[in-house]
Amino acid sequence: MNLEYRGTETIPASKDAVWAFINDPASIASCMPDVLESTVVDPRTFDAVVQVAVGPVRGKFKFHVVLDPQPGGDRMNMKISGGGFGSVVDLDAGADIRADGAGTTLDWTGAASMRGPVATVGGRVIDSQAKRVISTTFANVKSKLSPATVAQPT
Amino acid sequence: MKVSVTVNGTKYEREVEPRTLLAYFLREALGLTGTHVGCDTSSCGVCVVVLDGERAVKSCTMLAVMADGHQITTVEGLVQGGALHPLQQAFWDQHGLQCGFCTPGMLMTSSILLKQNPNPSEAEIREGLSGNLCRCTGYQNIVKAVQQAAGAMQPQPAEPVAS
Amino acid sequence: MSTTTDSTPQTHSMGHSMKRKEDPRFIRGHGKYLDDFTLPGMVWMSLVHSPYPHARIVKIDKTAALAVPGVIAVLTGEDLAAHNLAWVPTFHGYDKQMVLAVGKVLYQYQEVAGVIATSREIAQDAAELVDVEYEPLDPVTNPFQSREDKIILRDDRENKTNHIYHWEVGKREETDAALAASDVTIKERIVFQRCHPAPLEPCGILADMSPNTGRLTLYLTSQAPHAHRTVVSLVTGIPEDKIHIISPDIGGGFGNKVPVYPGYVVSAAASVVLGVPVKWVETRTENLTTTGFARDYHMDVEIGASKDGRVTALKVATAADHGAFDAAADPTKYPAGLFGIVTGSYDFPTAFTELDAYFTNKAPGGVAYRCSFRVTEASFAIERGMELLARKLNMDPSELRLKNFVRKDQFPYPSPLGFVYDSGDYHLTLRKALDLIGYDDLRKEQAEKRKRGELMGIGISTFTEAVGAGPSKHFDIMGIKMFDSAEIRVHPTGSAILRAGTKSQGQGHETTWAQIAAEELGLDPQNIMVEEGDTDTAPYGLGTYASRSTPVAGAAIAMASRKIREKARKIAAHLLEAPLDDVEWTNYKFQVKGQPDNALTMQQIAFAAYTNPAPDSEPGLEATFYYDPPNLTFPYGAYIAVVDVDRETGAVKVRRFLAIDDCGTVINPMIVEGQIHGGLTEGFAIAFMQEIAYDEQGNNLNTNFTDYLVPTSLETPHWETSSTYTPSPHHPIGAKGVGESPNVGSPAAFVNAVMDALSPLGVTHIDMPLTREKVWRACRQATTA
Amino acid sequence: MFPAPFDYHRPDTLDEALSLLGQYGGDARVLAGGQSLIPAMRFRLARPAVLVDINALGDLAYLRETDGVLAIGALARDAALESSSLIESSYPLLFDTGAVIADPVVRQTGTVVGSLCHNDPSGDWGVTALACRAQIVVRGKGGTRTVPIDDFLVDSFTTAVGQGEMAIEVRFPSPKPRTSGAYQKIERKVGDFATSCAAAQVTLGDDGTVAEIGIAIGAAGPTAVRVAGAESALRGSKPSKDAIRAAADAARALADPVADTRGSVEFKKDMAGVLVSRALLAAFERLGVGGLK
Repeated sequence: MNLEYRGTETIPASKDAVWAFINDPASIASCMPDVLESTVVDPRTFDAVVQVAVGPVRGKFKFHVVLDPQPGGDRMNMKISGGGFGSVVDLDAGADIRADGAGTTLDWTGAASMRGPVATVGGRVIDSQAKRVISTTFANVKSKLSPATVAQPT
Repeated sequence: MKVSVTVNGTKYEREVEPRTLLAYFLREALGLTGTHVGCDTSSCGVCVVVLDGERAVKSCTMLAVMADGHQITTVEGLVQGGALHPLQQAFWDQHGLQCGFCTPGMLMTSSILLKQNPNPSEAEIREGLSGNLCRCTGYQNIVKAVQQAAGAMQPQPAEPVAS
Repeated sequence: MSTTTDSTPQTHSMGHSMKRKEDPRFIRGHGKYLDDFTLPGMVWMSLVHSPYPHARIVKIDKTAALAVPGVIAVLTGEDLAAHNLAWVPTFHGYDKQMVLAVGKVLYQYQEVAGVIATSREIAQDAAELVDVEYEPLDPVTNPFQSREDKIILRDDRENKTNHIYHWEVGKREETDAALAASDVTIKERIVFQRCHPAPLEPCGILADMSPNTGRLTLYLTSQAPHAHRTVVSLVTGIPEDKIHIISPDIGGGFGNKVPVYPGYVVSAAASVVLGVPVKWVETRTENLTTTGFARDYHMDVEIGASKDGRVTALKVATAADHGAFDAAADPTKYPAGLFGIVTGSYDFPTAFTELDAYFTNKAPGGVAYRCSFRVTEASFAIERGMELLARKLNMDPSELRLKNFVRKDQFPYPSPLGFVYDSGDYHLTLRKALDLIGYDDLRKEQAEKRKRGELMGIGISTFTEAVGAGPSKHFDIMGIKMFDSAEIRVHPTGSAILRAGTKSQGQGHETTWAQIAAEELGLDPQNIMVEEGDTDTAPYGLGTYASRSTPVAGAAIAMASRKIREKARKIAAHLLEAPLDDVEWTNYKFQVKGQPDNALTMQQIAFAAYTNPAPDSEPGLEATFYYDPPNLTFPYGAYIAVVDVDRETGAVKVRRFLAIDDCGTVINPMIVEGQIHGGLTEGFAIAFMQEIAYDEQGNNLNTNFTDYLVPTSLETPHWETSSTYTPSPHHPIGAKGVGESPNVGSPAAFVNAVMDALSPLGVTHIDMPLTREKVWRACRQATTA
Repeated sequence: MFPAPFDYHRPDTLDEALSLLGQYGGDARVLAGGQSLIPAMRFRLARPAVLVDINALGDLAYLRETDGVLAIGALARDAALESSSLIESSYPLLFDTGAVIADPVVRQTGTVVGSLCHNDPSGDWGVTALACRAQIVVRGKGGTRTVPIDDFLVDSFTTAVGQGEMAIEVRFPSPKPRTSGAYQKIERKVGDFATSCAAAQVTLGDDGTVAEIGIAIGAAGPTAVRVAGAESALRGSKPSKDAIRAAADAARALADPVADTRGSVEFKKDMAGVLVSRALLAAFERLGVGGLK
């Protein structure tokens, strides 16, 4: 089954800062929700193990994430492929960024496709989970780049 | 975990994993293979047994440990004193079975149906059996069988008093 | 010329609704199905499946699975290849199929590895841990995409094409010319969707290689145990005497339990290698996603007719989706089964049909799901086509049918596509149906309702089936002729044991076979024990599917009985001290001609066969008969459905359904009626609910009973049934077979009824299943158009 | 198919259950009827480390009406509503709902509160609870709180029940005089989740206008959802064809379903409207207000 999501984040940081942030696998990995462990493979790739916990569904999904920055610095594509429960989940996410006054607007879209028992039995569960992973990731990009967060000692 | 359960009037104690499904406990730990398994989604009802004489349950959707301390009736427990239960007799009389795989579940669900509604209409029987699938009979003769059993199980009217 | 009557004769043992002899064990929960067998030391097998429909296998890592305590082995395609078992021949031997994937997977849920462990739970735990790395490939999900050959699915085959074969029968040019010359033609693409027999008992095996005897015993959910024994021997090289197949009670088959599946092969191989009994029982998901699907025919149907509604020609061109392997369960010489029955009950002057089969990234199969090979698809095509033609001619569909039926004086009727129909009276049967349902009144009611904008429909289907494969000059499977067999031994005290090469899956053979033999022998059917399914004891037969049991094995039983009777007559002559020619079988006894008081019962003869045999004959009283039918039989029927459609939600209510079947001589009316109820219910399910659909990515969307919809008692309509009786002239007892007629005939009646209901909206065709959404969409488009 | 291994506890008291839930936190799931949980575990979609089986808490198996509230305990089975004459006579919406959930065997074991806690987007009880403005009683170590249904249904399969807490009761306000309701559901067959479903409950004032109204739809978003626009289309006005049409249109506009084997977004949105309309018609009809078709 295929599912599509979209959303917008307005980030109080410069376009350059946002672009640099989303080009860094470690930064993006830090924005994914419920990451149990992540490993940066190369400057464009990281692996993450995500704890899925929604309603009755609990388990670990392994994701392989490849960043694909588009020439011009206005768009980042992300290919996330993963699996668990004998199933496969692929997420294709993309974000258009543009300067918006002092800040940056990030328009994101995500499409998830699923295969295996997860899709046919747990489709309704995974739908919300896939949406949450994508939307939370971009929401976290915003919060990590917001001054309050940036200012906080880590 | 230890499970102590009374099945068809006999008390059994067995050691099981918590994840053991009641259907497999009955079939494999107790050897009562009349209770079948036909799906993984609680859809087909070939595994229905009766819990504490009052509820029909899909035993593939119940853990054996949940039955601890309870009474279970399976299809093997329907015969009383060597005599067929009126439902068993009626399924035979009315050709209410073909391959026989759904039959135990149908019988057990019907037994609770008649307990709760001793004189059901055709529509009520069709509604009451709609948690049990049958692939062979088209249900029509099953409905007739339940009707026959309902008739047979009615309390006999008192002898008319001679005036 | 055939003779049709309104009632079947009740004789000594035939025509009686005898209660079933098999039921006492089933109603007590004492049936013994595959999963009820356990053996000491038994272990379990669980399969690993591919989530991808088309992918290269990069690597398979068994480490984690093997580390689970209780895991005995993890088998992959490479492991099987070492035993030459990675691939096995398909049903008719024209193709081969993977047992466990080698190199790449070709459909979603394809078997990739088998895990053997000490419990079912552990086997499943470990199966999850088999780590398979895939490199996904683009999938091919329908025959039209497949035939472009842009993606070649089977790199193992010499011909680099997805096209499997072309088949045709009839006169192409003559048909084209007749269509071109017709006053009126219709043409429609009619899709018979992929569906699945889904018996409630899943498929399974318990394989037991005994080191003591060197024999491999397979407890198997098998509709054809002997054929399976031969196949196992041919594939493995194990001598056939070392293979023992026991097909126990079967919880429904409907064609699903005819083929050999990878789970069987892996389990048997594991038992041979490990020396312990191995059991595998498929999950419902495995059942629906990997084992024999049915149909998936995309049929372009053209019919020509004169202005006054006389049909002139029929042409049907089909694209068949066979999935990843050509594993269709059809007789060897009939790659499209008996699709040639597509001219149906109508006297077409000429006809032509052709079919092309293609590989796709879908599960293999193509089983005869409650139908004689591909007869359901053919019947649906012609019965939908006739409905479309009636609409186009603005003619009542019953009138069009009555006008074009093969007449009873035309039997035996040679059809333009090569069959010789044995008998029937189509006019009589349809007229009886119209009369019983009150057709004229229903049409009046419909006219009233249409004035009020209500959608009511009446649908007719008058199908003819071809069953009972079949005559050995035409029919074989991997070279084995499609005869069937019976062996009867009459015991000294006049009871008997009857063994047949068939295998009941609910059809009631233990009862009906006894009735046939009892009728022929004058014995009590209660005292004839019927046994099937054990290859060590039963005579060789091709099994039970395609409505062949009564036409073939039923005939063998009658013929074996007659052989016994002939021997018994000699004993009778000896006992009656009469010349053989003076001894006749009258009133279920042997008597000296014209002397009813000078008679002996079969029971008396049986005793004598062991205690006082005729001097010139062997003692004992038994016979075996292998029956090679001279022709198929052609059961037929007239079905009428009445529906109401809720245009707001697309919901269809089947208000009435009448089925009149003619299956020739009836052995047991109760069982025949039960078969019809069941078949109608499956036809109803196919028309409205059941489908194995794949999305464009090749994902199977109907993988368990939450999405593969089996109707419950609540959705299932109340069935009205009746009969006519036209005995088959060539069958020893005149019987034709019935189990599948209702499933073959009814889908078109339902769809025709819904299309009739929607006709005021201009809707002419919707493909099955007629879901609420499809009907809603049709209503809505009509309303907005 | 078999669940992955887990630890199992069957507490004898509510306090013990809460203490176990507190102890195991997110690793624990409450097992009541188990009719959704156990199949999910068999498919290994659900892998709770610990199950806390509350079936021994027989005290929670109640269905009682007191002080203007119908209280349904956490162990009351769906079938208890079907067989209750109180529900049949006084709570038509609940009676309707109870008769179409899952299948008649599953209903003998499935629980109302468990279904609410499971919060399947296509579940039935959330829809009816919204229309009735039910409240859920949630207990934790820190005490008991009562959560309005609107706040209870947080997201798909997610409710306001926190870690270490348990929903112990659902409360339906007893209908005032001149109140009725109805439940409408489209399912492909018995036992299927809803393709679309709608609940409506209306109270008529002395003047024949709609005094109180509750309308909700299911299988139309992440959770059951109140159709506020439909409620305001009717509240304070006399029942009319136009108002019902407006309510149905509001439902169509609000519905945000997911396409699946049950149907497309387009179909499900339209069915939300059709079913809201039919639920309202049935409710009004039960109040003796006809002629609205």
